[in-house]
Amino acid sequence: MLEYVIIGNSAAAVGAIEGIRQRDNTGSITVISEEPYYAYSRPLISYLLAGTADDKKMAYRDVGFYEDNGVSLLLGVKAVSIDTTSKEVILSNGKAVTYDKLLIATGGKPFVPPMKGGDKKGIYTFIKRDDAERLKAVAKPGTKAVVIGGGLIGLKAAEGLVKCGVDVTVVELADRILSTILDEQAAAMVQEVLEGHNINVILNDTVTEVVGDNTVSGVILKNGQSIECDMVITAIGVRPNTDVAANTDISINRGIKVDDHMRANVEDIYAAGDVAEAYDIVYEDQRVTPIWPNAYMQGEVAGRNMAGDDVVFDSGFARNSISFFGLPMITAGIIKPVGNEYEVTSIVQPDKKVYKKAVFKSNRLVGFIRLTDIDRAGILTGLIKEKIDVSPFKDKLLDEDFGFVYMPKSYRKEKLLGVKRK
Amino acid sequence: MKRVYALEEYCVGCRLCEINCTVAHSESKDIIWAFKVEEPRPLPGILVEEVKPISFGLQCRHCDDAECIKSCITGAMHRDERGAVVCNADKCVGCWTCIMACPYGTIKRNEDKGNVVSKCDLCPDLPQPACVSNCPNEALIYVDRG
Amino acid sequence: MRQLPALCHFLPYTCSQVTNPSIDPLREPMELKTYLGRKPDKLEFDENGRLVTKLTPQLVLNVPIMFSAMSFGSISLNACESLARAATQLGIYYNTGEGGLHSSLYRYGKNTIAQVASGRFGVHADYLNAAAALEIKIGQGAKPGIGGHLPGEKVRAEVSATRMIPEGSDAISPAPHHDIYSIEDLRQLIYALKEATNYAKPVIVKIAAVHNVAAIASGIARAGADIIAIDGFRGGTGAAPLRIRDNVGIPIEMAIAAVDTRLKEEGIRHQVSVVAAGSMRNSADIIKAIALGADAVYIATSALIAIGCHMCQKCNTGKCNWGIATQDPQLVKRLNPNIGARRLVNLITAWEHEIKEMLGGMGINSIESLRGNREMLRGVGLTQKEMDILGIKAAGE
Amino acid sequence: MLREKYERVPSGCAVSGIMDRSGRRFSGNDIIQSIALMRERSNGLGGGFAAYGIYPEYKDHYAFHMFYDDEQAREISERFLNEHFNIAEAGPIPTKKVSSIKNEPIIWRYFALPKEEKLTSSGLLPDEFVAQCVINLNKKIDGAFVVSSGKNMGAFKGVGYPEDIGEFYRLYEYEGYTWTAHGRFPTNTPGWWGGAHPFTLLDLSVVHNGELSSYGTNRRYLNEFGYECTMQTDTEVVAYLLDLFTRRQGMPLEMACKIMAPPMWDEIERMPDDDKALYTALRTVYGKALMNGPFSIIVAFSNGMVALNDRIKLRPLVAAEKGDVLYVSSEESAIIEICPQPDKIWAPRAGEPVIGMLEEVKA
Repeated sequence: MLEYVIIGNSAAAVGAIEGIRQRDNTGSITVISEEPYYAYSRPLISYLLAGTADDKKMAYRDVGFYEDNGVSLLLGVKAVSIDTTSKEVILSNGKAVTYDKLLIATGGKPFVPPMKGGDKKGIYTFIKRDDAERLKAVAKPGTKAVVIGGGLIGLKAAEGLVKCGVDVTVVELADRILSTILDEQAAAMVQEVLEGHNINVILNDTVTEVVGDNTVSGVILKNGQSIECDMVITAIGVRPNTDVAANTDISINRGIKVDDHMRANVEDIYAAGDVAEAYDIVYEDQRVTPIWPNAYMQGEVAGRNMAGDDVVFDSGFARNSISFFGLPMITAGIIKPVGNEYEVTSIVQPDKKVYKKAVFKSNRLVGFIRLTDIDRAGILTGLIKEKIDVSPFKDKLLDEDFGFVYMPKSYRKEKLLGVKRK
Repeated sequence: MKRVYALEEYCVGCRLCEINCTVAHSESKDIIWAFKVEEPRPLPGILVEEVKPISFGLQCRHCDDAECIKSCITGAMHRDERGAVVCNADKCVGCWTCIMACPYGTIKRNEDKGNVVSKCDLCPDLPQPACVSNCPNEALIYVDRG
Repeated sequence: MRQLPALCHFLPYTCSQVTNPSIDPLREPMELKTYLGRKPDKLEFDENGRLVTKLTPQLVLNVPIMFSAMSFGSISLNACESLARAATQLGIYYNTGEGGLHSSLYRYGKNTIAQVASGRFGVHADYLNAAAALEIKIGQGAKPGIGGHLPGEKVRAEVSATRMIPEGSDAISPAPHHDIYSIEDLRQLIYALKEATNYAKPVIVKIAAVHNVAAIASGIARAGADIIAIDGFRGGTGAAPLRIRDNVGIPIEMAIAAVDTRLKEEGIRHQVSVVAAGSMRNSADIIKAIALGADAVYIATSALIAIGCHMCQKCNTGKCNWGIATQDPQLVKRLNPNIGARRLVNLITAWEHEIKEMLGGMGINSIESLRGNREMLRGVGLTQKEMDILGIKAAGE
Repeated sequence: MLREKYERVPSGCAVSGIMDRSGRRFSGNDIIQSIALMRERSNGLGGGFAAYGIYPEYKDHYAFHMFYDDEQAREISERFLNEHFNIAEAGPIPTKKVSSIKNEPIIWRYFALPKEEKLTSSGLLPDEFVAQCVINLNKKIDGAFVVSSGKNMGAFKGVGYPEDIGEFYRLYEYEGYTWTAHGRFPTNTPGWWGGAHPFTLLDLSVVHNGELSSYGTNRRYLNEFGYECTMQTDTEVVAYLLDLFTRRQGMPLEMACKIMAPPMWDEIERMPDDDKALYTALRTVYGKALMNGPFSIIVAFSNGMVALNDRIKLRPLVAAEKGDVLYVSSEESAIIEICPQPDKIWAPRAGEPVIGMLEEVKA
């Protein structure tokens, strides 16, 4: 009977539990998590902040999930180190947990840049449930907030704060918001919406100093401008939380390096989720892709392989679905290509806030942006994932009625009728 | 598991599958009430793709390896005891990650129903899905192809 | 003449009363199985009573009804497939007409009659050998004496490939076969087809019911045909020239009676099979045709109505709403052959039941005993001459 | 003599037959007694008998039993007979006045052999020659009717109850090895003397209970082979079919029976391959000879007797054996009446012929 140990308790961990149990119903599974919660939907913390999600919605799995899957939980305990020779995980309480198979799924940790006044009260991050709870306690109507970073986390925090009645300014260093998932055109359209909801967006700038006595009372930007505020949220980015693997022989680049079976370089150790650096099929390179679906799928692959299966993770690439104030967007892969080998088509309908863009490389779809008109965007995701030659229907790809009807009949039959291609 | 498959050779694009899906998922199960009175009106779980002369109905494939379930950030999307992929509306927050994930494009946004997704549920209360029973040209079949 | 009531309306058939019990088809076997093909005068047995005679190939029908010739081109592939599948399920036959056999229909070959007509469209060795029987079409009831014309717009890729003619070209079937200018020429073609198929398939010769049909039929029997199909006045098609459709040919009842009597008088009736076609609108028409001497019947219009035809008579336009007489893919797909086949099976099964009811009523439990059994019919409102030709007595006699 | 106006007279009937397979001859008493018991099955509109082995002194001659309406018919017929035959003996058939028997025709009997030169010029075998002459006589000479024409046998029939007909013909004075009898119950005609059973052709005689719904088909089929059905009764097709198959086509008797009352197709379907091929061929080739409708028939001929039921046994038929004697009858009681303790008694299955073949004719 194998002893499985999982460090972390979010999407990758749940994926791993479900992956292990597809093959092995007897092995013991131990989950170690610093956070004292059952797995919850991390992306929902902005909903929590905004008051549109309750405990029930936050729960990622049903109450009986751990029991049903025979999982022992070690919550509120931090795994501090791993002894890869004796195959033990050392805990913050001094105890050790032995493993036959270990999954590191510690996720990411916020990157807080060094800045003057960065030690004052009223500076928050926005990654965990506790962050949201803390912020919610102070986000009263009429207060002011500065969000450093106009990425996914920063803007989600901003949206949540606005819904709490907070006056929000977002400061972004890049020339556009959401620069990892949107190009200039799309970013401008989204920014317009944010501004329409009274979020003040400042681009090409950053906070150099946080002012106030003990508590935050304002910030000073690089350009010298001062902004009064009651709280600062740092949302510059997230880095793989590789702490537990530090000082071991586990190979780390940006994240823990894994092969296509999610195996680290040390035997019986796997990594998955935001902490892992796995192969990206679009960039064709090892990358950390900190998105929820990736985390689950990597976790599941890792779990199955830990339990003796032989499956590869072949769907790693960035993709996001997110909305701000009811403006939905779905983007995937390479959205702002650099180089001659790419081909781009796009459609803009400013009045409808519709923007659609497709990026091709050698007749394969490698990325897209869909703003407002997100319906059936998954077909495009599928085309990226399956590396389909889109040349027969390239010109239809962004059409409103694009679908399988434009695809070659043989492909359609295979996909829709369950008829295997010969 | 039994799934609905469309035979494009015989689909005439009449969209009665969409209509009947809506009726089957309405409160009244009555076509007039469902379309004229009931609010909100359920979205059809099936959609018809048509570029003449090709047309076919398409709904959730209830994939064995369902991307939507794996991608769902809240755990709302799940597989029920029948094997059907269904969405728990109480947990769905309308993040549309499943729409991003579904390679068939068969999940819809239901903005009338508080931003939750709407998709084929294989009509759990009927002997076979309403779209299949009501296709006038038998262009939808409900069979087990593994 | 088109408006003449059908002769069948004047031919009540009889049924049993006291002395000869009617037979209940729900309780007793009721046999409709029919063998079509050439029969010897007698069977020979060896000294141990074992059968020595080997029968020439026969068509075996579970019900004495076949689907008459309708070509792929004139009707859609889905319509053809409906017919083919229904024939297969029912254990009967359908006829390709002069349209060749689409590659997807070869699998229904053992229930297929392959037609060879004056245009020879789609005729090749594989086609002939795929079928269960071959039919040489000389004439057609809907338009005796003239050929056929499939408009170019119906000749799309599949039709073109199947007929072996260029896409978009009109398919013109000449009025005569240009290699048949006499009965001896016909004999040559019959035997050419038999040679081509290794004498493994019966050959049907189909003619329209015209004035001297009896003599012609006798000639065809002697020319080597195994089965003679006679297509009567009122034979359907939405694409026949009006004046011809309405004015040429004689009613099938007269033709069948005349042919049956003539062949009987010549002592060769038992050698060949006779198939009646044209205006078989219901099962009673079939009962009457068989009582007048037919071995089986061909139906076409009724079959098409079963699969959805509304008789709008615009077949020639290629815009058939029901996906039958069209090649427009958007229209063709309206006819799902699963449904088409099922409806045909329903039609024939219903007619089969009706035929059994009628046979049972006559106190007959095997269709063989109805063949040429003129005693079963009487005439009402017919002239003595007509009744003489039909070989029947007046009602009350 | 009245010819029936209608073809295919619907009728109910009684039939009975007795045969001593050893060839021992016995008087007509038994058969009269047997058929008399089934009086309820007749209505006095027809009765008749066929007897085999009754003319040992003329056993090589064709025995013509004739009905004439009048003397003129007799003269014309005799002219015809004299033209074609050498007549060894001629004279009225002895009868006895019976009160219930009325309107009898002139009944004569001739023992004759075909004239050599006629036979040669016709190119026919004697049997066929005689058969043609019989058909001609019946067809062409008004008021004349050939009752029977076989060797060493004769048919005795008329309008009346069969036991009265037996007495009328004084059948107790004859001795034969096979006897068949018929009592008739026609429903819509007065009955006529010629129309009574048995029906005969050469030595073949048929008594028939039932009605052939396939008559029209059978008749047209026989037509093709030169048989003209002139008798206005369906029974004659039985005789002609048997004649066609056994005499002209040389088929075994059982086979002929299997043509007339074949197994059902689904039964054939279940048979071993050889049988399946045989019965399929029989039904395929001889479909129009299938006899449909209710019947139980007894066919007798010089060296045998066959009883046959229709395919679904719509009419009764019982058979029994005692020693060399074979009994067949519409009713069991009609057998027990004359043979109280048979060795074996059974109801033949539908379509299963009961066949008795003669071993030898004893003098």
